[in-house]
Amino acid sequence: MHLTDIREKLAARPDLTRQLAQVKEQVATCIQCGTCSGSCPNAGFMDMTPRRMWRAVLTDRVDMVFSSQTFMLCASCYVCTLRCPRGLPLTGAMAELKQVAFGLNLDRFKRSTLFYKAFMDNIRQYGRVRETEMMARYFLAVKDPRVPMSYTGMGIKLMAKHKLHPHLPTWGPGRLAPLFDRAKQQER
Amino acid sequence: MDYLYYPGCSLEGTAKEYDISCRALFEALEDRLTEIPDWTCCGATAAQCVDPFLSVVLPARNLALAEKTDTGLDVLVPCSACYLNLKKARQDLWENNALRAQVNQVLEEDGLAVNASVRVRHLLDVLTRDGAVDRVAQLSENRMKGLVIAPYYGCQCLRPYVEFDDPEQPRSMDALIRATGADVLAWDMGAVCCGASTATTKPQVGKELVGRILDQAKTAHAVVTVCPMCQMNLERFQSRSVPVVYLPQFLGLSLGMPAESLGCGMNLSDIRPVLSRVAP
Amino acid sequence: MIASIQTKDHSITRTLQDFFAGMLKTGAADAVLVPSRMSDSPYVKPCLIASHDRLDRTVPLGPGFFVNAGPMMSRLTRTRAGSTLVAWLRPCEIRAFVELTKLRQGAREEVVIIGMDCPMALSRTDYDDWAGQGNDMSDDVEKWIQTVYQKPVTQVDAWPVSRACQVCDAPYPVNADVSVMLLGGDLDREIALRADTEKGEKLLAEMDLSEGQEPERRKALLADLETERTEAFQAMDEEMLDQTGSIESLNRFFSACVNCYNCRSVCPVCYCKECVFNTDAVAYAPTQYLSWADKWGQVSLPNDTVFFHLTRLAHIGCTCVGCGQCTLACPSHIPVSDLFISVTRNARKAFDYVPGRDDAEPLPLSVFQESEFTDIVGMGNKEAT
Amino acid sequence: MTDQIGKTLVIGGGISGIRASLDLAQAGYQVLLLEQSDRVGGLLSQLDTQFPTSTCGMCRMLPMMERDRVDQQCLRRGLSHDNIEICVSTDLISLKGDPGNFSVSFLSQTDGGRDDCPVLVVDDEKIVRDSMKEWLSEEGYPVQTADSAAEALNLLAEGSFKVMLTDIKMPGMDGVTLLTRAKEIQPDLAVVMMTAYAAVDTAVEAMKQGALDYLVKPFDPDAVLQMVDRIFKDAVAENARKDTVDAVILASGATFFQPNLGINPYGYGRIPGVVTNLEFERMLSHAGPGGMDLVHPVTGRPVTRIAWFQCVGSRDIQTGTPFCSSTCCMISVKQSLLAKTMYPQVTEACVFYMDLRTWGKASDDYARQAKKAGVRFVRARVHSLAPGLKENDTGIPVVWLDPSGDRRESLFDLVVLAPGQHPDAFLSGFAKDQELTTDDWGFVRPEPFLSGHTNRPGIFVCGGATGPRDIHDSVTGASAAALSAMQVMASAGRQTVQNPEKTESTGLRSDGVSLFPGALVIGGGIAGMAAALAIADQGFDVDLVEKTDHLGGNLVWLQTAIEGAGSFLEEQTAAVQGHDRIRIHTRTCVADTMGRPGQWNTRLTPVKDTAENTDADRPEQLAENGSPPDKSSGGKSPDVQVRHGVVVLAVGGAEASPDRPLPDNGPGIYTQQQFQQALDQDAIDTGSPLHVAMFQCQGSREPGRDYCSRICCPRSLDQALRLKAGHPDSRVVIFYRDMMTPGLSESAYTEARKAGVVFVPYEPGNTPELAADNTGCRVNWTDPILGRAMEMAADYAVLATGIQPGLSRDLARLFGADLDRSGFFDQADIKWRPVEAMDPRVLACGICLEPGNLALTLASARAAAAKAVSLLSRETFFPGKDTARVRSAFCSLCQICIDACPFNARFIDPETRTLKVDPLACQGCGICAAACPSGAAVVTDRSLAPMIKTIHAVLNQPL
Repeated sequence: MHLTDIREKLAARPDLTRQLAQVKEQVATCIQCGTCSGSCPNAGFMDMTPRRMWRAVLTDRVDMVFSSQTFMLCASCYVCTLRCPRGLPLTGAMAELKQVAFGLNLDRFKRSTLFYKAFMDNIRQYGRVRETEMMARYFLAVKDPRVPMSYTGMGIKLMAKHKLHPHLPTWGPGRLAPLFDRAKQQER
Repeated sequence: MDYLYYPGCSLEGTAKEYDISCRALFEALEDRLTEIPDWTCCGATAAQCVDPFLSVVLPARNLALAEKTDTGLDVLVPCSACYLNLKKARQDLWENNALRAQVNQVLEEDGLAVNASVRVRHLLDVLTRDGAVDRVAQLSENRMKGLVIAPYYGCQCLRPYVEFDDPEQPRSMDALIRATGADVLAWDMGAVCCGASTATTKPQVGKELVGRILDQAKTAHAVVTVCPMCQMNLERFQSRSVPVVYLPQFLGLSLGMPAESLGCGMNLSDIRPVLSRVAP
Repeated sequence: MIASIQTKDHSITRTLQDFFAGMLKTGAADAVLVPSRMSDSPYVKPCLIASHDRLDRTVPLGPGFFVNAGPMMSRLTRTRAGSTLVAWLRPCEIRAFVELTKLRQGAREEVVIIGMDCPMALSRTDYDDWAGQGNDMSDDVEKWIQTVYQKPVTQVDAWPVSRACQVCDAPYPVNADVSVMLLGGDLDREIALRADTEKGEKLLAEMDLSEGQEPERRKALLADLETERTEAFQAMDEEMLDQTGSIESLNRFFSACVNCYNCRSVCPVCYCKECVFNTDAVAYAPTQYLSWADKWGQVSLPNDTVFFHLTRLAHIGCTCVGCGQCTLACPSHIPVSDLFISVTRNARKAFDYVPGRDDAEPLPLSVFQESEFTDIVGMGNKEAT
Repeated sequence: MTDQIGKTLVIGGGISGIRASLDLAQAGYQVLLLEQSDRVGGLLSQLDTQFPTSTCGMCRMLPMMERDRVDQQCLRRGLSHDNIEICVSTDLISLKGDPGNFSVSFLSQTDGGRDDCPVLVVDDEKIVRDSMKEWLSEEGYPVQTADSAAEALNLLAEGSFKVMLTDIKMPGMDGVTLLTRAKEIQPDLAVVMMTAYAAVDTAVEAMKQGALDYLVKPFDPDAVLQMVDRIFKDAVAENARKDTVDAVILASGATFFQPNLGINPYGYGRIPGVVTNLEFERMLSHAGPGGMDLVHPVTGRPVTRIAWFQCVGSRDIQTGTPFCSSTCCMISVKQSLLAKTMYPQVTEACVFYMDLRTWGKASDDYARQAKKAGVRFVRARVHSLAPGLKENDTGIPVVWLDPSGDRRESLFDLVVLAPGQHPDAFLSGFAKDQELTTDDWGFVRPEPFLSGHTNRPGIFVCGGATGPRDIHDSVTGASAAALSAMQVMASAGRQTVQNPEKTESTGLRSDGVSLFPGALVIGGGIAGMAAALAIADQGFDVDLVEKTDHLGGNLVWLQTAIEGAGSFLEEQTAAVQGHDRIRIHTRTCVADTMGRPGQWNTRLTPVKDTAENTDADRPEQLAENGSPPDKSSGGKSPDVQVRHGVVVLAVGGAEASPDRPLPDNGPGIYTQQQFQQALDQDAIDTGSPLHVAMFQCQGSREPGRDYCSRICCPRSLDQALRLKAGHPDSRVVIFYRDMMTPGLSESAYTEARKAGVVFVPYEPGNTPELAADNTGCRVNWTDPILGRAMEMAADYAVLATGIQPGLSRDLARLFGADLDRSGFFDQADIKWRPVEAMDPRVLACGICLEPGNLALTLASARAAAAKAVSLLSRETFFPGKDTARVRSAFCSLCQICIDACPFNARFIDPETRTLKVDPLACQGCGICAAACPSGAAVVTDRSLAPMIKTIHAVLNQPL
């Protein structure tokens, strides 16, 4: 059921299908040596190793790819990219998988999607990131009281060090809104 | 030497002390930092995830602003994430004419244009290669003698662009630390990932990774960092109390600068052990 | 096939003499090689006898053993003679002949070898003594035979058998065509013969003998012999190590040697056509002797005494058949064979080689196996060969 | 001019250079051998042992003929031959000219060499100064460094320098100002500017002010060396020695990757227990630093746990090495086996590999021996020696992932890195100067179908300069290159050096043996044709015997598959058929032979007339080659007697039959050859999207046929790429055990992956299941990485069954040779004498010798021809002082020595009834002398005297 779900969603998005094909092309010469997975500081937290992720991509197992959280755990440390004997842009490929996953709007990535959306809205609004406001909007969007609670301790610490922006200056429709819009247009 | 300065969003918020100490240190070293006027966010991790094109446009805007100053100066970036975003955008725009044209169409209406000629450099690159080592050595009078310092580089100032240091076994901070009279901890965790932004969303990851790193630093008096994200993670996830300071804070202290002038009250970790060693 | 000869007149010697005569009469053999006395002298030597009426001086079994017949067989068989020879040999003589055939110094095709359980031997002085005890040697011989085959003995009356025999680990025929099984037999009644080869069977068939069987006690006796002799060998081995374990003691051991080279002459397997000690290699210039005397303080003459024995040891290290002739022949009473048997029996273990055991077993030095002595040839990896 | 002795320049004194030089010298030509380092032997002098003998056999390269002209000594200690002038520590300065007339100039390093070319490096960055100093010092340049322009000026004032390399951007005085000031002090100083890419403009500007050139940071060490070498050569050119040669053989070899360059993830140089395989080779050697013990280089403690890491600087884009280095797998297999068997203390010997490249006919079995000895083979690439887990008292922690993704960890005392082979600085400079065609990585690319020919006529190449090579391929290639040089010299009308024995005392000596002047080549495939042509071209008669009715062998069906092979086959066939020294006997085989080796009188007879004989490709037919013919048929054709001095076995082989029965008219199950033929005949519609499953190692590398055929993996890749090129949506899955794409063929592997071919590894015992019915094929397997059951429907299933040699034991034994355990020709030494039997007059080439592709087949054919030509160009051979002699007076003709001689070198001369020694067969081993009961067999130079002296000294020690 899940498989059909993802395949259907992909079929409806030729741009994402194309992007996934690009990822496959990027990692085509992978020889499954496992250097990436051995090097990855987060491999231990992943539900599948990066090597298995590439294998799934190469064998068109999209169901496996997008039922995994692996690419979400990539910290962009670039060690795999540095060491891959095939010189594959693995960190970039992980980021692309992330993009496809967000694009597919899958439930499992909802929280992260909301987080990044809040972040981008923040930039659109202020040009720079106002961390407090961003987190507030994120918490509102998540609609899960447990999430803000887990960040409370940190917030208090930062507050104590005067590192949070307590005031929310207003910028009308948004400081970078025109730029964002033009970019959106260009993209099409 | 003079530089254009791109602080980035973190340095306005959670990493305020990094910004403060950076500016103070360069002043003390008699180098001038000129903040890029009207700079905006580089897109951080978010842009790359949700909108690849925007992840070029956002840094490109800042590069265009830097070029617009017409000073020919290098752009100095203290935040490793911002550094990578700006650097990556510069490389991509340099190599890809079509992309550059596309981006410039977006920027045009703001009266901006990017030609990717400006050089983007990380703070550490500038400090190690532009002669700061000698000046610190002259001015510090070995003030930090007796301290053992663990240099922590993180990832994105070293990788994927190999510019000024060995990406696996970095050594560039050694000379700076020794110039203060301090000893460098012989460890090999300096380039090991702390979890970066993943630690924000998956705290258990940060906890374990940072634990591994700080375990190896237990014989050091302090860890020195060059990235707001690393600093945040190292301070936030520590179970033992290891002082973590920004490199410019540490260098500033070694020059005898007052702790307040370096934002030393804002660190989340208890850095009194470092401060007490240098108190006059 | 096992056959039996009825003992006649309580004389085993006589019985065997008739046995040989029968072969010559029937034409089963053109000649027989049997130890025989010269006129009335007590000394025996292998004699080639072609006439059935010239067998009365033969002594097929007895303590006299002054020539190993192995090399004699070599002389008789080096090229084809076109006739059938029957040879009556001690186990160590057979062994010597087998070794020589491997060196192509003889051939077995025209010979039928009859080997016997060994009657052992006496040293020359003891033999003189023994032979001089009565007027008619034949009684003493019969007594000797009756004594040595009934239980393991190391001496008969007052006379100890030679040391080589005391430690011999194969006193029974190996590689014979016919084996005469004397140990444990009721020799007063019969002698058992076993054909070990086709040739042997043919010979026994032609002699038209009755069926026999191996003496019941023979196997047990052989086992007893083996135990005793292994112990005796070990004792001798230790003695030798003690007496010759250093260059200094080795020099002392051979100090009585006068370089007569008798040991070399009687040795059945000392095979060189031209001994290196008879060549220019050891014909030194007078100045050489002086310079040695100068260097070492003294040179005993004739020189190269120990060197000679060591060379012989090296040459026959694998093939020494342990017959003890060298000791018997030594005018200086040096127990040469004690040392040779002890050293060579140990050396052979390295090649898992037993002289005389098998015609087809090649001489160790004529085959090179990379797996041998890996510590010496430096080929550490046996797997890879 | 025509009475001049032919002379060839050989560049490089490694094993390829030695082999080529010796072949030329034996054929009577002169050789000028130049070697940059201070000794010959090259990389091999650092390898203590070689597989599969696990000993060193380098001296087996020493010639079998006219042996007294060569010092019979260990080649690690040096080489000496009357016809070879060896110049070690010598640099090639220049080379110009054409075949038959090259002028060469060269300079001894001791004679105004690099130590007379001091270099000054000026940079404010210590790391730059240090690394430049290291690189240049290693090449023999005296180097001084300065961290500022001011210090540089001081040094310039104190002493003189030939070259100054200076940074541009430095605190204080900049590099351009330094340039001006330095030129004031020393006007002839060659100055090279060093700059970051951003400041290239400044560097260009500096050149206007007198700088010679510039280098862009970050530096490639090779670029730096080339630059300095160029300056050095220009400066010393006038002191150089000059000579004229007819041909040139480039055998400069390759260099090993330095693991501490680049990101150095294994901490080489940092972690004391991490060593290279060359360093380990020393440790393993009993003559090494640990003596008889295997101990840790720093702690001195016994080593019990050792790990080998493969592909360090090979198959790694990050180190600029997309290719495989061919040899490192077997070096590690050998070292692990030796460590495990020589030192019982070694409890853990573990080789980490990606593909265990046991290609070739002896390797796989050798690896099996290692497995049996307890060596552990782990298919994993260790990503790095984990940070945070430092070498401590308990050992070096090694972490890897097993295929399922589970983390594994073990402690080792030693980690042995297997660094790859890279082209060296000399090669890139030489190739550039001589305008040689190179591949993308800087190796010289030989011309197709002309093994060892470069694009420059008269300049030939062999060994590591053509890409990573093992000993076997290097030695074969070197002999082939020597043949090419001989051909150049012959066509320039050059003479050979006279045989000294012949001129001095032929009449006086009776112990010589001579050869009948002609060659018999058995097998009319491409190997046989190439060998026959090469021998005939040098002026010797050749009888070429072919069992079928046509020439060409396997190339007949392969010609379409290999680009250009069709016209090549046509040319060769025409050349053979039109050659007036070649007699072709088709539909003929060898009946029997008489005479001693070298004086063979061989009877050829027509093969029995059956329909099958026209079909060359069936193994059972080829296997019959040489077996006694059916005398009852074909009585009309008379037998032919051929007298010949050498014989070349080139009977080829064929694709092995699959060990599973192919279904009759089975839907789409093909052998690799059948599939190839179907592709070539367009019987398969590659333009439509096909599903194809290819199965490697079908019956290969398994008991029964336990060798790798070396050609099947590249062929599968070729077929897969062809399918993908035909239609990109074609789905091609290759099931493999280890992809055997050594050397530069690795790029085809990468290409196939790039094209989307899916590769699935399997282990024996876990073979994917192939089922077929009339609807098609179905494959089921478990993907080891995904851990999932997978299946595919395939239009075609292709079985790569490998090569089966077609040489019969009877035929080999007819000439005193034999088959090896796999049924190929048994070489005198698989590495060092790869194309000959123990008797050098019995040669073999092509795939009856060993499995290989067309290039290897041609190389072995030309190598065999080189040997044949060397032998045939000499009339009589005499025993040398290193061969055995017979003192007939002592000889009792017991023939023990004949039995004992492993080389069939001793025989009884029927005329004189005396024992004689065949000097070409005798190896001087002395076994005869040990076995002879009479002291009649002696080896001249092994006299009794030293032994007697020793015994005297022991026995007569003063009491």
